[in-house]
Amino acid sequence: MTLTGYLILSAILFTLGVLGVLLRRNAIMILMSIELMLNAVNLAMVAFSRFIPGLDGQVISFLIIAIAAAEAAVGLALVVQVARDRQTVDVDDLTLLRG
Amino acid sequence: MFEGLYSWSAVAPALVVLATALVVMMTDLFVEPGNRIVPWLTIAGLFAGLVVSISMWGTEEVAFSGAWKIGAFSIYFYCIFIVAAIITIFFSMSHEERRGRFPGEYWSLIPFSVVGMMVMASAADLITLIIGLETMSLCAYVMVGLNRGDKRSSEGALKYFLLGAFASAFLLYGTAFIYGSVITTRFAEITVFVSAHSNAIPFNLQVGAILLLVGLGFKVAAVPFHMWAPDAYQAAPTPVTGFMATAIKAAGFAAIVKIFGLMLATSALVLQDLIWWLALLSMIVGNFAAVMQMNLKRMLAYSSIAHVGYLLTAIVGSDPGVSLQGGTGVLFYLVSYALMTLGAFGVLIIIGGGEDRRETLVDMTGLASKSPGLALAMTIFMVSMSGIPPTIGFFGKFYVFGAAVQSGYTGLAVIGILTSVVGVFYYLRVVVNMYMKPAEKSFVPWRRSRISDITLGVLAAAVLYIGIFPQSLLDLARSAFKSLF
Amino acid sequence: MNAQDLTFFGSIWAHWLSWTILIPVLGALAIAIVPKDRHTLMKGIALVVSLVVLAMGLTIWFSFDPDSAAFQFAENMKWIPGIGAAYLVGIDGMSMMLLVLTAFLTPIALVGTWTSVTEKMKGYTASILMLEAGMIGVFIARDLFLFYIFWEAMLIPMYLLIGVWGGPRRVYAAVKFILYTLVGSFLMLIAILALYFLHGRLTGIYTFDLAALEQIALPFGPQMWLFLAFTFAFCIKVPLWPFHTWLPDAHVEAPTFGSVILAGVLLKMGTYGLLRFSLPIFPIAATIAVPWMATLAIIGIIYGGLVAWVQKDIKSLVAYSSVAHLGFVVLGIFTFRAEGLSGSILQMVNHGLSTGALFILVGYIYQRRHTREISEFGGLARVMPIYAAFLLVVAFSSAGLPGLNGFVGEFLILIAAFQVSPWMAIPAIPGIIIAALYLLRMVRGILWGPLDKEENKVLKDLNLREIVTMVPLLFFIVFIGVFPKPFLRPLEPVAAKIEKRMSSVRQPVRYVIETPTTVESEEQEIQLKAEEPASDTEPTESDELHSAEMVK
Amino acid sequence: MTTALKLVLLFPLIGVVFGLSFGRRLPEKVVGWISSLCIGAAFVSALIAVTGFIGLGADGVGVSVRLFEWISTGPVHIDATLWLDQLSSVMILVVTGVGFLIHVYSIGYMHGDWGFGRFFTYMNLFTFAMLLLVLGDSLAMLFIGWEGVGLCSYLLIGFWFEKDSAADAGRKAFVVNRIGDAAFISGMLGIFALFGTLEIQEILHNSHEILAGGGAAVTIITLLLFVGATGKSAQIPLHIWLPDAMEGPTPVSALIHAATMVTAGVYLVARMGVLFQMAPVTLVVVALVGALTAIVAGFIAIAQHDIKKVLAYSTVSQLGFMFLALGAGAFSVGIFHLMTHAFFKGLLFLGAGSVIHAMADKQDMREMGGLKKHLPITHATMLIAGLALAGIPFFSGFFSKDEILFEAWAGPNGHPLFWALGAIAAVLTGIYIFRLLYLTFWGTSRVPDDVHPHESPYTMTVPLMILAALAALGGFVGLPQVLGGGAWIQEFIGNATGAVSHAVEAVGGHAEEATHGNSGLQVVLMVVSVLLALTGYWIARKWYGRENPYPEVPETAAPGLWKAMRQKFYFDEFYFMVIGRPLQKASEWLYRVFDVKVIDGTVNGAGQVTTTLARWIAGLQVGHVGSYALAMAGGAIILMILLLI
Repeated sequence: MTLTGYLILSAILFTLGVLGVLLRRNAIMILMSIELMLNAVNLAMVAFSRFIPGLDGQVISFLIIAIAAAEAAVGLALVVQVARDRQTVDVDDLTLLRG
Repeated sequence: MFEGLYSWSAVAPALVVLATALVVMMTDLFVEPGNRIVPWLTIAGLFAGLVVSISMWGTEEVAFSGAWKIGAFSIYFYCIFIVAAIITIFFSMSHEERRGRFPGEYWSLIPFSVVGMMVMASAADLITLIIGLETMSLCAYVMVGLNRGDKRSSEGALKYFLLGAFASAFLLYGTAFIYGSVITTRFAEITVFVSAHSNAIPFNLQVGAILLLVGLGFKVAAVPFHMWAPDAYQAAPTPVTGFMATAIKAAGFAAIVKIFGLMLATSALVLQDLIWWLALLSMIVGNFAAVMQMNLKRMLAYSSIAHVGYLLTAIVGSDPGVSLQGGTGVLFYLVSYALMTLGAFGVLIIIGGGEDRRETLVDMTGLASKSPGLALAMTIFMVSMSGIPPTIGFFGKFYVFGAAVQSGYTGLAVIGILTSVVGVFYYLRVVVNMYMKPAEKSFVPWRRSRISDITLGVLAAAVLYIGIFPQSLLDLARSAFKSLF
Repeated sequence: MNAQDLTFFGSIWAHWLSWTILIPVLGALAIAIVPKDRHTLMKGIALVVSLVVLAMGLTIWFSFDPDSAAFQFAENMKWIPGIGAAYLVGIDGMSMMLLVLTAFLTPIALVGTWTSVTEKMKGYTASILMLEAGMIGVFIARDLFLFYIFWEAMLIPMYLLIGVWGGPRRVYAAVKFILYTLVGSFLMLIAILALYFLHGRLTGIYTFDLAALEQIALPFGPQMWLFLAFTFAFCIKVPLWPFHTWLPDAHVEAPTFGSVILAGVLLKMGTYGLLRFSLPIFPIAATIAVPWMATLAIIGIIYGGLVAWVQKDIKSLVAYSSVAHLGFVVLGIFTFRAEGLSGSILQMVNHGLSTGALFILVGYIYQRRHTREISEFGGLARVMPIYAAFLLVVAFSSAGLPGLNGFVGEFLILIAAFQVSPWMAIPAIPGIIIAALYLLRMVRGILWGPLDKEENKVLKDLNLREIVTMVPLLFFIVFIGVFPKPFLRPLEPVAAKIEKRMSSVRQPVRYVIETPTTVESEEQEIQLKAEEPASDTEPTESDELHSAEMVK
Repeated sequence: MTTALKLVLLFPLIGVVFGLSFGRRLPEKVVGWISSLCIGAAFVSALIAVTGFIGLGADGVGVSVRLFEWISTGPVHIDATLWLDQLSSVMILVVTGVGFLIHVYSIGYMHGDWGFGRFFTYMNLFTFAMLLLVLGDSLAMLFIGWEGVGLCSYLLIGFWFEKDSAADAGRKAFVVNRIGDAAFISGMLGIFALFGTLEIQEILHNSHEILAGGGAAVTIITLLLFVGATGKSAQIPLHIWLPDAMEGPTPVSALIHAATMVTAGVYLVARMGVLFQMAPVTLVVVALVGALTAIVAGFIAIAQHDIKKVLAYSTVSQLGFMFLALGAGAFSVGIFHLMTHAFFKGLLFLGAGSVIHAMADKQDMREMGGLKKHLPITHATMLIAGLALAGIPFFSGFFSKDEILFEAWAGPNGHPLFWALGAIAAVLTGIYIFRLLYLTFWGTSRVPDDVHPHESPYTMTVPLMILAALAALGGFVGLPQVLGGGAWIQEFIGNATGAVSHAVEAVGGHAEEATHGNSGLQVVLMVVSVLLALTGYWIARKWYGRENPYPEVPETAAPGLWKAMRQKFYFDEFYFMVIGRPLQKASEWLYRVFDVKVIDGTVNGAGQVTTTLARWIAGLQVGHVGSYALAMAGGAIILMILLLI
């Protein structure tokens, strides 16, 4: 498989993630879509790393995984807080702040 | 390649602040809740970090194999971050007196996020930058949600978080593309690569640059990536809002100056035109939407979007090969913006009462007769934000629009200045309410805290003094920007 | 005495102009620390400070060399070298005149409105002094950046004066005043920047020094745009028709002090700006603009007068009359002739005196009756004969009656305009008929007619304080009318200088510049074709070289 | 002599200062007499000055006295300079002489008025301004006086300001005058543009060089000056203010609106005679306007009931005569009539004042009649004045009017048509003045029972008698050559306006003196004009010499014409309809619609657009995370697209 192939796959994954963020209404699902986007980034990183000299890309992808984990931790905590406050995690219900 | 690996002094300021954060977090476990030792300890640590930072002014050192570079630029920003953090803590203490205690971890979150910012300001590598940015952002998400029991607070935090993570993904994806086309993530090498390939920029690099723009545009709340800002600003406890509007924004601009003002500031990339649009939209949307806001925090959020527009105008006009005006202007403006915004939020914190939130325009009514000093200070901040002399806000605006005019973006400057007339309208509406309307009967007197009063006084004085004698700060900003080359 | 003189007085004298700004600022600070309810003390401080400034203004007047076009009392201090802005102040005849006018009107207006404001005295008196400092600053700054600082800084105290101590619609008026003004001056800011960089690029020197900026021959295109931006800002301030609508609102709502200063001094900043900046820096553009500016000025003269004629509120009548009067001033400025220019400057002073006096007089009866509707009065001459005498003189001064000050300026302006073209003067002449119409309508409504309102029958005539306020104004109204020479003399060098500057480019303007790409080279030809290069105003050779480089 | 000349100006000024300072504090008598004596002193000074001047030679050129430099800037240099020549000599004597008499008269007339001091202050100020007008050597000086007298006229007409009609009349006078002034200023501007100076003598001296052969410029300038003159001298179409001006106290009418101020226009034209002679078109216009005014005003005067209104229209009519003379090119004759008119019309007004005083402020002639027996002195003096006005031989008016009619036919610019028009006006003059005498003094009394007419005090009658003497005999200074006189006054004035004739001769005009040989025609015309005056008397006698003159004969004979005459030929209504009202409506429209709605509407509209836009933009922030993310993603995509383009 060529680099372009990987990149296309990565782009598709990223786009799916974006669409997920845009279309999903459940906060958890949005969070998961973002994880998908991050994984698309990882894929691109690793692919680049595979086709060009140096291992930086693979190292970076580990960093990204760490970032994803940290985000998930904070994000889920916030979701829990919202769920406790509002008894819902549907982001479309979260419109107290607007205008 | 490894010459800077062991340069501990290069990371000393960040380490001091990091240590502060850790110590504060630990201390918090052992003292009873609400003990004033915790914030004061934070302030002491931050102050130590400030001293260390200033003492390193004029030196230039590299660490972590070139992924970290400390110089005048970084130190300039360190000072902004730390001073903003210290002032925020001062205000937080008064805020606590009226609105209930912050949880203990709040005091460590601030230094933690400052560490993240410092990492961003000294990053010489995209990855370093992203790590710093994430550190900062994660702290910020949490801080926004600290108004426990307030439905808005958690809503705002979640929105901020979801969109922030979304933006991070763009940023990372952009990094991946840049890495793929330049084979490295070091700024210096990317700069070299870009100038070497200025007549044939690889497509991947261009895509990467745009994705970076999206990511960083989000962090500084540039239109159309701004929509989190009003909600998050309104949701956050007021001191946090002030902190976000100043320190976090400054950190974002540290990155933008490095990347778009310098590394990718070449006509071969069409970025200049794209940022032109962002600047334009930011100024328009920020200023216009602010007109409708009755909640002052929300108004200031939109106004901060407008100010991002002004800053981006300088970035558009930034061509380091020709003049330092753009970069210097951004650096100067960030300080001026920090001073007046912190001041404005400081006033909001002081008038903010116990049960009711007291953060709307109506709550300012008659302030002039209740508390003339506070009203005067607020007037100074509002006038400064309007960009009317003799205030620092005027000189900052003068300088950033000067950068745009100098590079031939007069049209943008004209539109910008016209939108800022709209800005004057809503800033002075605050003055109208304070001075020109009779005082509300139900105005509950508040306890004054000397710390906030002094802080506000110093801020107001600085706004005026630097407004009239801007030369020293200008020199600092210029040498800071110069140190990037 | 020179700056090296290190005696105490010598060092003060060396910074005499700066002290005229600093003293009001210090006065304002002093007021700030006065206890809240010591109203008389605050007013006293304000009065003493403004009288000190007046005394300083008079020393300036008497030690001023009226035959020199140079800037006198000049000071030059480093300020913001990073952008080439310096603390450059100095006065020529025009600045001196307006400075003295400011210093003169402030204490007068203060005494005249001594009892009209009773609340928030601290802010009121402090605003007054800050306003005075700002206005003087505008007139003495010789650095464009410094000028701009003062130009905008004095908006805030005026804004507060209108908005806090004004009438029922004060907020609307104050906001309109400041936003309208700012639209113009913000655009001017961009123009200042553009001028600054253009100058820097042409000469290599980045500076805001007016003397340097005047020297360059700007390329045609930028010259037009920059002229437009500057002039727009000044026209709003003047206010030239059709940018005048903020004025009636501001005047009607402002407290009397605000109205007096607004009409007396603030409006002059617009015309001052035209003379100081729009003309000398952009002579070609200004020459091209003559028909347009003259047309607007004439429309203003007629229109302002007609609209003033049908006003019910006295203040708004006077406000519209200002539109007409300032139309004359603008008309005179755009004659580019020495007599028109000095007539215009004199007319600025005249308008300051007579309209200032009118507002004070309106204030007197407003304070007695709390209304300004003309129809509420009538027959006041019976119960207030002294007031009637004052109002008559002032109204006729405003109407341009020969022998009083208003005529001298108007007449010089008309003479100059007629010399340029009869079409520039004749259409303005009905303005003097209309002036009689509206002023006599006002006088008729207030002073004459039966004294048929009960409230008016018990009105008291002016007290000593009020008389004392008016006497100096009346003295100068008559003095300038009878013996204008001492007032015209210091203006002559200024007028001659501007005339020379303008005539150095007058001829080649008829040139039609067709293709924008060759604008700069055409411009060069234009410059070279000017018959007699005026030694001190013509661009130096190095400027030419720089602009030549620009072309390449 | 120069000192005397300065004193002429100084004394009235002292009077003003005195009046301002003490007018309200000292007793009436003191104020009145001191003020009057100021004018008297001015008259004496004027006599000294004029004597001194004549001593230099009656045909000499004028003397100029420079006071100070008034304006000097750029190319404009205007000095405050006085100029005494034959023309101004006559004028200052008339102004101060008649002025003094009227002042003295006023002491009695204004007795008891609460504004006594104010009145004399104004009168002194007026005298000062009038003297400045006639003495100023520069058009600018002249104009200062010109407007100054206008101001005083405004103040004095509206002297009884509590009467709405008085206040309105004053305003009307000033505004109508301002229309003329505007034209005057325009003329001055033109002159300055051509000559580079406003010094009258310099202008006259250089005129035929600069305006070689006349041309449109001089015609326009002179026409503009003439419009200025019509304003001040109440000629058609700007005559409408003068009758209303009768709202002022009667001495004011006598001094300002008969003897002096209204003649300023005549003076101006005579003063600038050289220019006028170079513009034949203008002269024709002047003559026609003068003649037309004389006739129209004569008709109107016949139908007025108010004694002062009759005199007012008579003044308008007589001023028309003067302009007719000027238009015919006979400048000195115009001034001659100006002088005699000052005597007899001043006298008529003072007499009318005496009548009004006697009638307890009633002015309507329908309530008079038969006053002869109550007011013998007043009657006698007014009769003399009436005879002079009508042009009965050997009274002053006869000589001047006769000269005018003659010059209208045979003057340098004369034409038989002008004479014919003047002749009609002369008949009308006879009718209205004898009508006035019949209705007031003769016939049976119609005085209401509650009014007890009585003769006025000496302060009033003595001036009447002096003026009567002047009115009777004053004409002999201009006794024409055909009657064995030397036409001394015409010669004298001709020296001032005569420079004129000599200058004009050079460019082909007629010299004024050229006509003086035509004595045959003069005798014929003189006889005719006496017949005209007698015709007037005859008609008046036929109509009004009855037991009960009411209803008046012409009213029944031609009710339509009578009504038009009563209504002053609807000039006021016409102006109001064509100018006044439309202008007011237009101004209202400009303010209410254009200013508030259009201009300010645009300004406020900008604010509203901003608010609308703001609401719309803020409305984009709907609060859904999804939409926020969409904005971000959309932004990213648009940036990508922009990149690809």
